[in-house]
Amino acid sequence: MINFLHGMQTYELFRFVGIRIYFGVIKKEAAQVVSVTPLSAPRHFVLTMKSAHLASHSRPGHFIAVAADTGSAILRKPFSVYTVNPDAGEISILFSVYGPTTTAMSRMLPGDSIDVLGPLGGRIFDPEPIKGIHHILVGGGYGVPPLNYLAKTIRASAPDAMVTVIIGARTANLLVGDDDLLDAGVEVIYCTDDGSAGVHGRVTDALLPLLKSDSRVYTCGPTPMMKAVGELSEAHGVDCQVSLETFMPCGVGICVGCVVKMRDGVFSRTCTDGPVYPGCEVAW
Amino acid sequence: MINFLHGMQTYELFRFVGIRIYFGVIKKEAAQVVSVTPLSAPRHFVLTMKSAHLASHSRPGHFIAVAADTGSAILRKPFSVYTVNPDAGEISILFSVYGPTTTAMSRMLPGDSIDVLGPLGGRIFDPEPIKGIHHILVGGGYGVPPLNYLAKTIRASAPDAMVTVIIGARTANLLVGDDDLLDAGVEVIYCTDDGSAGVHGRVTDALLPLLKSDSRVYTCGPTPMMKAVGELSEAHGVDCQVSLETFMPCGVGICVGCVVKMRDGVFSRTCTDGPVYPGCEVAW
Amino acid sequence: MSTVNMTVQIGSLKMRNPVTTGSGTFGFGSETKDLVPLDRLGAVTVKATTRERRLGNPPQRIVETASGILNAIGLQNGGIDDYLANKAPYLRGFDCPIIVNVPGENPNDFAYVVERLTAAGAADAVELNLSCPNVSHGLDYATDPQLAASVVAAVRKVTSMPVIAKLSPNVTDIRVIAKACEDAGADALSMINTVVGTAIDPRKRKFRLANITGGLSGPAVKPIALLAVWRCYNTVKIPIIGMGGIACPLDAIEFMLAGATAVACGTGNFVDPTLSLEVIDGIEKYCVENGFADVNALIGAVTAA
Amino acid sequence: MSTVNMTVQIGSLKMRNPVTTGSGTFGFGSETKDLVPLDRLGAVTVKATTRERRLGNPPQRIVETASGILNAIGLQNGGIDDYLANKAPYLRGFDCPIIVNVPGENPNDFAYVVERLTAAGAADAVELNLSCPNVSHGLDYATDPQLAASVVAAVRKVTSMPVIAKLSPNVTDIRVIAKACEDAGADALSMINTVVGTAIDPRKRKFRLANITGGLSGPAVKPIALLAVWRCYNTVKIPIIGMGGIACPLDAIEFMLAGATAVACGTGNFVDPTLSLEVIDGIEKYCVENGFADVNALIGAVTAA
Ligand SMILES: Cc1cc2nc3c(=O)[nH]c(=O)nc-3n(C[C@H](O)[C@H](O)[C@H](O)COP(=O)(O)OP(=O)(O)OC[C@H]3O[C@@H](n4cnc5c(N)ncnc54)[C@H](O)[C@@H]3O)c2cc1C
Ligand SMILES: Cc1cc2nc3c(=O)[nH]c(=O)nc-3n(C[C@H](O)[C@H](O)[C@H](O)COP(=O)(O)OP(=O)(O)OC[C@H]3O[C@@H](n4cnc5c(N)ncnc54)[C@H](O)[C@@H]3O)c2cc1C
Ligand SMILES: Cc1cc2nc3c(=O)[nH]c(=O)nc-3n(C[C@H](O)[C@H](O)[C@H](O)COP(=O)(O)O)c2cc1C
Ligand SMILES: Cc1cc2nc3c(=O)[nH]c(=O)nc-3n(C[C@H](O)[C@H](O)[C@H](O)COP(=O)(O)O)c2cc1C
Ligand code: FES
Ligand code: FES
Repeated sequence: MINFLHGMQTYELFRFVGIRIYFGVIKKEAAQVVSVTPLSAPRHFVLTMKSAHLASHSRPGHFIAVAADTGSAILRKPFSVYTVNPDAGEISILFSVYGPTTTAMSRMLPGDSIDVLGPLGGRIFDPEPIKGIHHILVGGGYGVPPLNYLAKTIRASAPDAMVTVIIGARTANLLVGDDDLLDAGVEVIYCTDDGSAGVHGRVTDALLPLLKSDSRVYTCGPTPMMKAVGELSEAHGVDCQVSLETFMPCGVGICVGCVVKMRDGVFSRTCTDGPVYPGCEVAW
Repeated sequence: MINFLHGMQTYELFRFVGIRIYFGVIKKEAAQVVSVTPLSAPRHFVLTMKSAHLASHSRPGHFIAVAADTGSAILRKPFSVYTVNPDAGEISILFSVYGPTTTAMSRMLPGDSIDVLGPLGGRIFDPEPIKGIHHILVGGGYGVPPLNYLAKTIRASAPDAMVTVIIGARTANLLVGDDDLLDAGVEVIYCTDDGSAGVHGRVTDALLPLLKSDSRVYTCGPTPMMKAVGELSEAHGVDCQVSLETFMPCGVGICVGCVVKMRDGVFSRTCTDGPVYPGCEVAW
Repeated sequence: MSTVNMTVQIGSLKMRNPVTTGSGTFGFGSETKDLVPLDRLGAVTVKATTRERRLGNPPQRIVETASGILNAIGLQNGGIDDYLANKAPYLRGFDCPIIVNVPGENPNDFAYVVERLTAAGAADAVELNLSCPNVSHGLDYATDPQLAASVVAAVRKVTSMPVIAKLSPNVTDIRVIAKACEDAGADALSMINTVVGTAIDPRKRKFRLANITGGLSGPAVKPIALLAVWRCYNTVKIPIIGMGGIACPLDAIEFMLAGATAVACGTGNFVDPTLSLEVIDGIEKYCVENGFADVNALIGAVTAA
Repeated sequence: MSTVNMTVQIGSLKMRNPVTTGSGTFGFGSETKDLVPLDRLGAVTVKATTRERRLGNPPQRIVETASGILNAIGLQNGGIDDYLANKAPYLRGFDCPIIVNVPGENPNDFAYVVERLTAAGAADAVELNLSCPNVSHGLDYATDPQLAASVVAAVRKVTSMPVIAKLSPNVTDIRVIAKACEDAGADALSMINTVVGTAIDPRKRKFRLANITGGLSGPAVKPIALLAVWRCYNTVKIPIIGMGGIACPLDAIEFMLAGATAVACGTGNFVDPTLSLEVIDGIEKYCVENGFADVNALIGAVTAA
């Protein structure tokens, strides 16, 4: 594995079990808010902004960092790219209201400007599907938005590819909207801890029967979920790409504060050396 | 002069050349915003809130402290009581947008709640007019709101009293609205530095010809203005009450950070030992 | 409301709950009487009282900084005579222990004021302000273990009241001072006093404070204060009163977890004079929700991440 | 754009403007190449480079606090070999002086790294990180004047590059350390490094940082940093690089008025990686608007309130 510890010096494109190294040109922008739409899940919103730059450079797995809080918490907060509309020059992020940044975002109005930095991320999902592979995307929480983008990207580039998205949540009303996935012909399996929708159980319960030698798993969500999915895939000899959403103070590789430990003992910066890793590399 | 340095222990009522010692019962409230109305002067607003408590306890010279900024500037900000409507249980403050608190206030909507502490102030204007006295109120900047309240209070309690309000500003469009004063039969004299409205010159130019032995002067505004008004009055042997609007970190007498030096060498807390002082006591 | 034991003990001083006020941030208790019934507090810590009356520093005395304030009050107070005549009688009207903060320019000054307080029964504990950074030479006692110990020892001789040594964060290793104070007979420590700093007005190219330097307090210093408490908790056996940036109940709980037996609300009172009441209620609620029958179980209960 | 002289001098190092980056807050210059053309900076100060490769501390390494952050990175870096092989060539592609930050566990370590840098011509100045509070024993050199001087002297012998001693605020009197470094041959001082602190998660009752303690930086510490600069400015004759909480051009101007010849943007880069460019432009604009033909006229120009 190449060591990207101190940042790349040229843009590279490199594939490794479905992971792509692709640094978009990073720009800081005052993008214009197009809309902030509440979802059926409580306190969840989709924010769409105008940015020709982000719309043309963002790939599945990339994220952007928003500075919307003028208060005493000083850092930007990262959000995965959820949908991209290159023609309109727009991108969207899906978020739930948690602290000051997301509160401020939920209150933005069309025409407001939003301070964004992106696209961020060095190793991202590889959207080019390999023939005959069953793509299984397993997400929960704020891992769902990037997988949504990935599923649609795979579908768009290979209409015949088998794509299944497994989405887990505590309870039915926390499952975030992905009707557009169904529209795109993606199979969607819901799992809820309380059985209020879909499979009664964890995402791994839904994943297990699907794991075959032709599967490839992509996962993003809470760490315990990714660990379980990664380990299950590994036990079945299936490639698994995990997108690690750690706390990211800078998002661009300069603070070295976002690290996770790799099996080789090295601490890797999830923002630029990731966020996507082969599950088998991570020391959970 | 009584030393109030460490706070009063009982409520007192005491008069000294038109200054009244009157502590209202202080309450912390989440008052409801009734309206935020822009004035013709740029970035000036009147904010009206529901507060039966403030409406019944606020006297001219009292102020309230607003906590509206959730950012990194941690202190409340003081605002003079501008108008009071005891029947409706409402009070208003008039403010210009300067920093985070006033920015947040200017964006409040009817129904929002505003965190206020008040009424604050220990020595305030004495609104009971002495017969035959010519009350001359001299204000500028955010000294105008409390004088407005004072003028109307004098008028209300003694419809025959002679009341003149002199208002200064740099230029015409910074003169804040007081049509209600004219309606109340108060004489209003405007002064502008650039002559764009009223007297071309300073408030002292308008004050000088009015100073007689039967005058009493009340002033509130920028320190250099109050100093000039105080010294001019003193030179003519006229009582002058000055309301000192220093930076007030706590507003309730516990920080001792708002002090001004008195002629006897003592540092006096403007929030509770003032804000109103006999001009002749202040070591300008 | 609940069955949580909220009582804590600072030496022989029993507090009905772990919350007091930071000296200099709550006046002499009367200013906010409309808002804070003193008998709800664990103790009231009043403004510094010196041997002689002090006029204090000229204004500007306080300025805002990012998530904090700088102050240079200069210990304005009426002196011990004024305290005994005009402040103590009011304070004694409440069922609330009084902690008097005592600065001084030499051990005799400290001892003199404490002796007067003891004789008059006008305090229940004294807090030695070894560390006020705003008066010339005021810093010395808090920065040198021997000097700090000399003050504690001098005061120890003249009173049987609990003696609390208030420590400064402006030192290389606060543990050394803490240990020296404990060895000299202090019953408790309080920390932190303010952090030295300054602010400049770039437009006027002048210092913002008349005194040039001031003491930083408020949420900005909380990380510094928490570490001071944790380090001293692991160094001394006497109880600690923790303070520095408390703005909500969870902040106070952080201090107790770090090793504080009691906490003080300081600058937070300027933003909300009722903060201590909110903190008392919040600590109790936290104990109920987290299954602690005794607030003392929180003391030093933090573990590694 | 204007006729303001923006050039400043740190020992023999000429900077085209007074703005550099805080070590550890700007990587090795390549990470933000899309955003910051290095040749616009006065100098680039890169992440700490140690004798051996260091893995650093386990996460959580950074947490947010009020107007600041706490960090405990633990000096993760590839070591001097990696720097010379993989970082220096990239940095040398720009017309921008390189300041390499060097920590060490003993004077020999410091001297070894500086010698290698000198031999390879891979730096234009070295900044001795006497004060990184996150590594065991890392603090010692910055808290003791003799120890600090011993490091400066050891490095002084092996290089003719400007030697900058980076000071810690976690000391009783920073002036004593400043003077010792000056006397030992330092060409300049930089300050402040981070302020020691900690943070606790009250819900989990655990420290937030894996390392327990961390270094506080960001706007919260600006008052502390400004006073350190002002005090040292009045103590030593060598130039000072000021840093601590710079978030906008006026912050940088406060530092210059307090006595800094140059300034560094640190934590502010995390919020906005282009901050240094904004600060450069802002300083120049300030000079124009306030009639300063030479930025050097700002240095130490603050007066009493
Ligand atoms: C690469 C990446 C992609 C992400 N994508 C998305 C996305 O698409 N949609 C989305 O909604 N979020 C996403 N997140 C998470 C998002 O960044 C956080 O929710 C964000 O920090 C919230 O900011 P805030 O200011 O509202 O709250 P904060 O100020 O961050 O929250 C206040 C406190 O809560 C803590 N905190 C923040 N978020 C959480 C949490 N979720 N659980 C527990 N504690 C928390 C913080 O450490 C802080 O102390 C992503 C994170 C990463 C690293
Ligand atoms: C007793 C009293 C009564 C007052 N009454 C009124 C009133 O009726 N209407 C009104 O509009 N204002 C009034 N003020 C002034 C008001 O408190 C300030 O305008 C307020 O601090 C602005 O808060 P902010 O958060 O918007 O700005 P701040 O955060 O306070 O402003 C940012 C910075 O500017 C400084 N600053 C604030 N205001 C000014 C100013 N006016 N001039 C120069 N520097 C300033 C602050 O020190 C701070 O550093 C009164 C002040 C006092 C003491
Ligand atoms: C305006 C002000 C005045 C203070 N005066 C004193 C004092 O007289 N004696 C003292 O020991 N501490 C004094 N302090 C320090 C506080 O008691 C407290 O230790 C410090 O402010 C940290 O707590 P905080 O961040 O909650 O304010 C003062 C603090 C402030 C802000
Ligand atoms: C994440 C992080 C890492 C740092 N690493 C180093 C370092 O390796 N060497 C060093 O001398 N200072 C280091 N510092 C300190 C900064 O260079 C700077 O002195 C300090 O953060 C104060 O400036 P600021 O408030 O602008 O960040 C680091 C600071 C941060 C926040
Ligand atoms: S978030 Fe700063 S290095 Fe990854
Ligand atoms: S504003 Fe605090 S004492 Fe006056």
